[in-house]
Amino acid sequence: MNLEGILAQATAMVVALVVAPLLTGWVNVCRAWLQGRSAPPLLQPFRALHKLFWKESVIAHGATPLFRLAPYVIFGCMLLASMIVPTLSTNLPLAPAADAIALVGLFALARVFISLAAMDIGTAFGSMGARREMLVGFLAEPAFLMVLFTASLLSDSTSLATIVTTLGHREFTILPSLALAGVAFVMVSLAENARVPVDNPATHLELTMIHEALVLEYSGRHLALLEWAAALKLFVYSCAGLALFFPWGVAQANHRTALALALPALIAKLAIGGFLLALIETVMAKMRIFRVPEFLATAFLLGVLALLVHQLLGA
Amino acid sequence: MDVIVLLLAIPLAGGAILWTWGERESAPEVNSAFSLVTLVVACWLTAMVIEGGPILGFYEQFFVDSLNVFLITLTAFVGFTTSLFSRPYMRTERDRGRMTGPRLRLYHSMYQVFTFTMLLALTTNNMGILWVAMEAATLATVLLVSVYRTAASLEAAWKYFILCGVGIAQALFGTILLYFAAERVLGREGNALLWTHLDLVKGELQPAIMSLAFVFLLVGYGTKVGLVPLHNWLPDAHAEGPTPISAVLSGLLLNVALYSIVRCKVLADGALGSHFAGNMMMGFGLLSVVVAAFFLSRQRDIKRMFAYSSIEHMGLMTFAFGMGGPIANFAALLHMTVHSLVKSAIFFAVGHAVQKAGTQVMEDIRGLLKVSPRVGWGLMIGTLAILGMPPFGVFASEFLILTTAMREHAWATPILLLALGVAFAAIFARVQPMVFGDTGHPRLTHQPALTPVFIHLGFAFMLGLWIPPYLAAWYEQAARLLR
Amino acid sequence: MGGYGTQIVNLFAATLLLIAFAMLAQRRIVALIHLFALQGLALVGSTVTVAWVTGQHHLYYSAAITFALKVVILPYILHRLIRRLNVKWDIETLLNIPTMMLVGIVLVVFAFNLAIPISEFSTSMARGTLGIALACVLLSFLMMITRSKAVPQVIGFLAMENGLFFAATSATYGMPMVVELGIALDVLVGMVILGVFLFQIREQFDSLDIRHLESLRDD
Amino acid sequence: MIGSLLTIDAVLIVVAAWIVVGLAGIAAVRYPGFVAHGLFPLSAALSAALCGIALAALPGTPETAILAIGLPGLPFHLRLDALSSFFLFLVGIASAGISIFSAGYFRRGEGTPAGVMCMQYHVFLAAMAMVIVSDDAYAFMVCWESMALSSYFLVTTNHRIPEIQRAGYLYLLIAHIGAIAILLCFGVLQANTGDYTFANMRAQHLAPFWASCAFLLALFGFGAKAGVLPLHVWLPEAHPAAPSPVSALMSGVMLKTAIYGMLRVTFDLVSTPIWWWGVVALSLGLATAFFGVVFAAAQVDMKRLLAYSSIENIGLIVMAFGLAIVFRAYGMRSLAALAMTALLFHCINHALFKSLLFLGTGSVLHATNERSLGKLGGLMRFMPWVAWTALAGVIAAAGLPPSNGFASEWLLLQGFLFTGALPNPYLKMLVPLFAGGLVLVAALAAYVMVKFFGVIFLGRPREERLEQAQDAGRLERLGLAWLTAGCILLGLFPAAVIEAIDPIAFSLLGQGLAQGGRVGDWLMLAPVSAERASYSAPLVFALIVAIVLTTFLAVRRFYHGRVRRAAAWDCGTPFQTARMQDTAEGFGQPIRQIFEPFFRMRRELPSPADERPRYRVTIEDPMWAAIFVRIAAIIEWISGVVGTLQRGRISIYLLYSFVTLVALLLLTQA
Repeated sequence: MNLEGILAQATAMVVALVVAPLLTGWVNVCRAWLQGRSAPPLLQPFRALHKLFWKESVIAHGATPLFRLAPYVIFGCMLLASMIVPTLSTNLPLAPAADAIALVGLFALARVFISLAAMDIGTAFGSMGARREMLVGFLAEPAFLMVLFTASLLSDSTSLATIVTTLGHREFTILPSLALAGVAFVMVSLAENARVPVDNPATHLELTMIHEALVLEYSGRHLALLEWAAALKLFVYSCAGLALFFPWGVAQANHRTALALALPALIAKLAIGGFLLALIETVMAKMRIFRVPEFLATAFLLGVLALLVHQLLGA
Repeated sequence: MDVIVLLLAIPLAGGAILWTWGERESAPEVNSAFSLVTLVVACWLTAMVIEGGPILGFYEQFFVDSLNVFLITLTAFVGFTTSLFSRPYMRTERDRGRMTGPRLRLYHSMYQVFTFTMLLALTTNNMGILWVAMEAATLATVLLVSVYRTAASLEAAWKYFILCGVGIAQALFGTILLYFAAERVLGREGNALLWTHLDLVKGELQPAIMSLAFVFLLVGYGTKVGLVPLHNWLPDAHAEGPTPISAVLSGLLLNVALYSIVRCKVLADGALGSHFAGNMMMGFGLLSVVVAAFFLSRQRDIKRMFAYSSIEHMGLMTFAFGMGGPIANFAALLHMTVHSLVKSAIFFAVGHAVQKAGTQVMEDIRGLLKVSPRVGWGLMIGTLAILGMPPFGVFASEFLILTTAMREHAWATPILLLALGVAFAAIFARVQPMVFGDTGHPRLTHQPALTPVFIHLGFAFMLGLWIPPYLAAWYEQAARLLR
Repeated sequence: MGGYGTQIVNLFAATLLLIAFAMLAQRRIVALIHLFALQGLALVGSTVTVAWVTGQHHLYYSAAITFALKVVILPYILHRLIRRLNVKWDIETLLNIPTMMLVGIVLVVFAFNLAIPISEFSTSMARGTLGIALACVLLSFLMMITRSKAVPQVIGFLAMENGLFFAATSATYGMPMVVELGIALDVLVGMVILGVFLFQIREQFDSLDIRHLESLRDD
Repeated sequence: MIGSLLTIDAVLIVVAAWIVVGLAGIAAVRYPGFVAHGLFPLSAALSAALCGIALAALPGTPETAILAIGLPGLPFHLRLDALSSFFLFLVGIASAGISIFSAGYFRRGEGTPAGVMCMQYHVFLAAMAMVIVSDDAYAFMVCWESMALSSYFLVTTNHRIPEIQRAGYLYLLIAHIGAIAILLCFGVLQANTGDYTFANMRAQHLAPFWASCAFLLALFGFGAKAGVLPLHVWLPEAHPAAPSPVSALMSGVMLKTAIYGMLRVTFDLVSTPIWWWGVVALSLGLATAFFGVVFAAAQVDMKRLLAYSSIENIGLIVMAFGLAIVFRAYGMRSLAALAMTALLFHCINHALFKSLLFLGTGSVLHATNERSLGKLGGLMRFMPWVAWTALAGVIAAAGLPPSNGFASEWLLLQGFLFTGALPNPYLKMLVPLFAGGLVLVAALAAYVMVKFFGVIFLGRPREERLEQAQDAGRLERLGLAWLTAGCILLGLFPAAVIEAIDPIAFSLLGQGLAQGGRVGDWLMLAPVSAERASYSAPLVFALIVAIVLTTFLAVRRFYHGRVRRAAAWDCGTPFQTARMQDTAEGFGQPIRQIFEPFFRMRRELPSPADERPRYRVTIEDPMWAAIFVRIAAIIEWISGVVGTLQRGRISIYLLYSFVTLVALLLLTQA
């Protein structure tokens, strides 16, 4: 692990921490534009985080240590995830620590912790949120893994770095399996990041909410950490998607120049991605919670289909 | 004084003496004493045979080789332990007024006479006397089956008498045919029915006659073994008679009847030179195992159920003997031993359980472990042993039988295993709730004798894990006698 | 002389078979007992003849035993029984008489076919008789099956013994003496026990109809 | 080695010592205190010793021994090779924790007295160890059935209760039927040589047909014990019935002996597996795993839930088994080794975390006398020890990094992914599908585990009396801690574990995983190559911890650590009760709804009108009605037919013997 490696890793981390809230903010901005509202400033998420960190955190009676531990663990998982996904460079020293499967594992860990924390207080909302979160999770995870499998079969490896390298180095061809996988991925990431049509981050309507129900009991710094973690999650997903489907521009080696070139590329791609996300959220309607399994099952099937298509056509 | 004659004289004398004072308070002890002496003499005889080889006694009328000597010991042993068991059992029966003085007298004397007939059948060298002894055994036990004088017991005894009588008559015809075949070779002297002589010349016996003779003998003695479809007397007699009698019927009589068939099979095989006899026995055996297994699941009466299980195991042995060959014969002999030990042990436990509950209906017997754990464990372990659960001897013999069957008649193995599975399900489903659970049964007036139960089970356990070398050698010797 | 002997024995054999058929057809118990005694007599006759012709002396003893047992004692016991139990009539058989006759004929044919190859080997003077003996046994068996009352069943049982005994004497000039004695003893004891039984059954069900004895069943 | 002590002798000594301890228990039946605090810790020490022995024997060459018991001509043959030493290690490490836990658990004997139970318990342990080392059919069968028998008696400890009787009966019956199939399997394997030693079976080369028969029989027989569909029905009955340590032992260890049997027969005794066996095993495994996890999600009894989760894990293991067969059949030995490694790894992981969870339920049961999830809740406040150790078990069972459960599932998925080289196109299609199913199952397992932990330990107590729940005693804590430590260590150093179990794959498949390049150093686990796939549990763990700590400190450094306790937000409703939380039924409801066709559900929905509304839903196992009830009906029918033989009519009986006679006579003429 040389100095450049450390540098690359550090930049990746910092970029993640900084860009993630920006991405969330950017999506909100775009959505406001598309809905013809006046947009909040791009840095609004930072302000929110700052405010929350200053607030004292109110914890319900009888909350166990688990409740207070959870936000940190979740934040940790998301940050780690953002450190192993090749955002700027594929040559990250920490990347070998976890491959695609482990990445999904990390998300699952975070999910389990937040669900447990939500059940800890023992309110109706908490357990409802936990149930729905796990419901979404147990369908979304396999779908996501199927997508990753398709990619890893293409590159005969599950390590994200290798996947990105191989995908990035081949000349541009339309791969039907990747196309299918792409659709599945979009559906999954909508669900995983509590976006319309699965969840609506901007509502507290108890019948529909999932993520908000989970964090209902949190306040102050804990809530801040959770929000930040959510932003990181969106960021990681987006980066993973970009790495899988648009792997161009990611630096293969840790030259400062390459990194310097990679950053604007990433920003650009994220901006486009964020806009598309906002577009989807605007044109689609929130679906009933009972429909979510069907939605995700479709994603799962698409993933499997992608896998089969790959086996069949070898492409 | 000939040991064999002594062996026969003791139970006979016992029968006579107990006939005169069998209702006394001390009669059970006297009964056990006679059985004990018989056992001692039997062991002495066994020792002689082990050292000196086969013994011919009393003008060649008696013949003891390694095949029957172990049956003799087994008979004497089970006879003794059963007499031990019957002491508290009969006392309790008397307290409950089911046994009166005369009945006790009949019981004790007939018990000894029955032992005598068994030993006679085993020791005799004369096929005719063998028949006489078997018939006598029926006569000795038939009155005991009906000793309670209930309608059911009368019916059972009547069926026992008529069916076994008719059966045994067939056996007599078989014996006559045997004699008819033999006298042409051995001449008209009395020794034309002596097994030793027949065994020497069996090659020259007339096949056509011998095949007929064997059929009659098989049907005749098979009735006593309880082979399906000649078995119908067996469950009734077991269920309705006093439990010690059920124990000796299952533990001894069936064995001896099978023993006679095996003796005849040796001759038939020698004469026919084909596997005719063996196939016939295998057919009967298989049929018995399967049918009995399916009967088991219809039983409500506990003794009746275990009677059917006896039929099943007898069928298994018959099948094994039918297969022939050293391993199968070995296994069959082993199974014979273990089955009489375990089954009589079960009947001991059942006897006390029934006395506790005051009924033989299984639905009404519950929670034995609670009132008297030893009876409960005895019944439970005995049942598991008889169902072929390791590490009990029954599993060892069944393992040998099944594996031999796989080798020689693979088609039969799944059938046997299916039947064993069904039997397991049926029996265990009924025994478990009897042993477990809660109950309000009273205690017994007399301390139940469970030592015999655990002695028997202990032996069965040992035979499952370790067969003493001399015992094994002995079995192998016997198995070789049967080819 | 041997020739005559053979003919006489065959004659007796024929008589036995005839009587067996008669018993099969007979309805009245008393007559049944008489027939049984008669059969015993024929048996004694044939035994004596065989003994006389072949000079097998022990056959005289067994003839004597047979006479005592099957012509005198057993019929006497049976008579006393039915008088004490006053059962005179045995109307119904489970199978009607003509059918039984037909079945009986079939059985006889069957028995003869079985016996023919065997009797070739017979060194004795009466070769054909083994078949007849077998036929008698089977007929008595049929009788036991078809009778629905205790006493006739017992008689059928005894008749079967007769057939066996006849087979023993005629085919093989009798079993060894020990065996014969044993058999005789068994038969005697068996009769006594039967008597006891009949009384027990009687006092239990106040009838000797064995259709009362059908309570122990598994269906 | 004359004179010096072989490793296998050491194993035998441990077994003998177990038996002695059991007998001592019988002798000391009057002193339950001594039995609990004297004998059980002793046996725990023995288990630990067994671990050491097995670990030492793992890389060694096979050792054989012959005991002078058994049948004449077939004494007990024993053999200790890599495979058996691994499973001995499994037995040892799990039973050590369970025994020490039991020392605290069997404090007041309910049902069977503690001494008798001690006997049964140690016979059970000894039988399992003997099964693993036995090397001939007779010894194997004897030990196998003794195992079933002793565990049966342990299950029926509280035999006063009819359900427990029923459970025990079902268990023993299915075990017996399985044993029959195993016996048949050995009968096929010895190929008419009449020699029932495993050595002879290895020497035989069966025709494909017979080999397949043997495999299917083994799959049936051992599957019955392992709880493979559709023979799993005994499992959810027996596990709740048994005392918790026994459930732990059965679920954690005994099921693995069945897996051991499958491996022994398929990879050792039958020399050459056929590819479609693998497909059979894969499909069965997937069906089992899926069925198990879906039903686990719907359970409301905590031990039943764990039992179904055991079924799920067995399903995963059987899938790995099938994968190994497929690769082995196509001669892709290194991949077969990968699958095999994953299999064994998951075996030991499941042994640890499932025992841990069952012991946890045991403590909960003792503290609350309550098994129904609907009446528990909030116990983390009152039983922190149990709760936190259980949390470790839950994370492992849910297969989350950095736990051991994740490590083995990760390996398994690697096995599923690199199937490109398979020559058979259908398999190429099929195997990724199985991978998809596997992932789905794993995700559902997480759902189940959240339900399990959340409903029992989190939230508010659903009953008043739960407030008085006592935490586990000292010995119990020790047992829990032992198993937790096992889970964590195995999870943190998977590479070391794989190094350790590599000799097995090598001995069974002729090639291990570590052949050629190492499977990675202690830090990094890279089974095939670092480019292909790599996973570093220690790193992940360290990084998460580091981030958590730095964030924690940073937040306090830059902002503050103030906390105010207040009532939970009541959404504006006047009051909040514990009843408002999700019940177990409620938590499982989405699964029930999605997978409705799998269940046989009976619902009682209250009508809006009735003033005392009650809602009840009961889940039934469809296999039960579909298969077992039918079989029972068939047997009933046959016995009814047979029963007509015994009409009680003497004339008919005479007719039988008459007809028999005539028929046989005719036969002689033919």
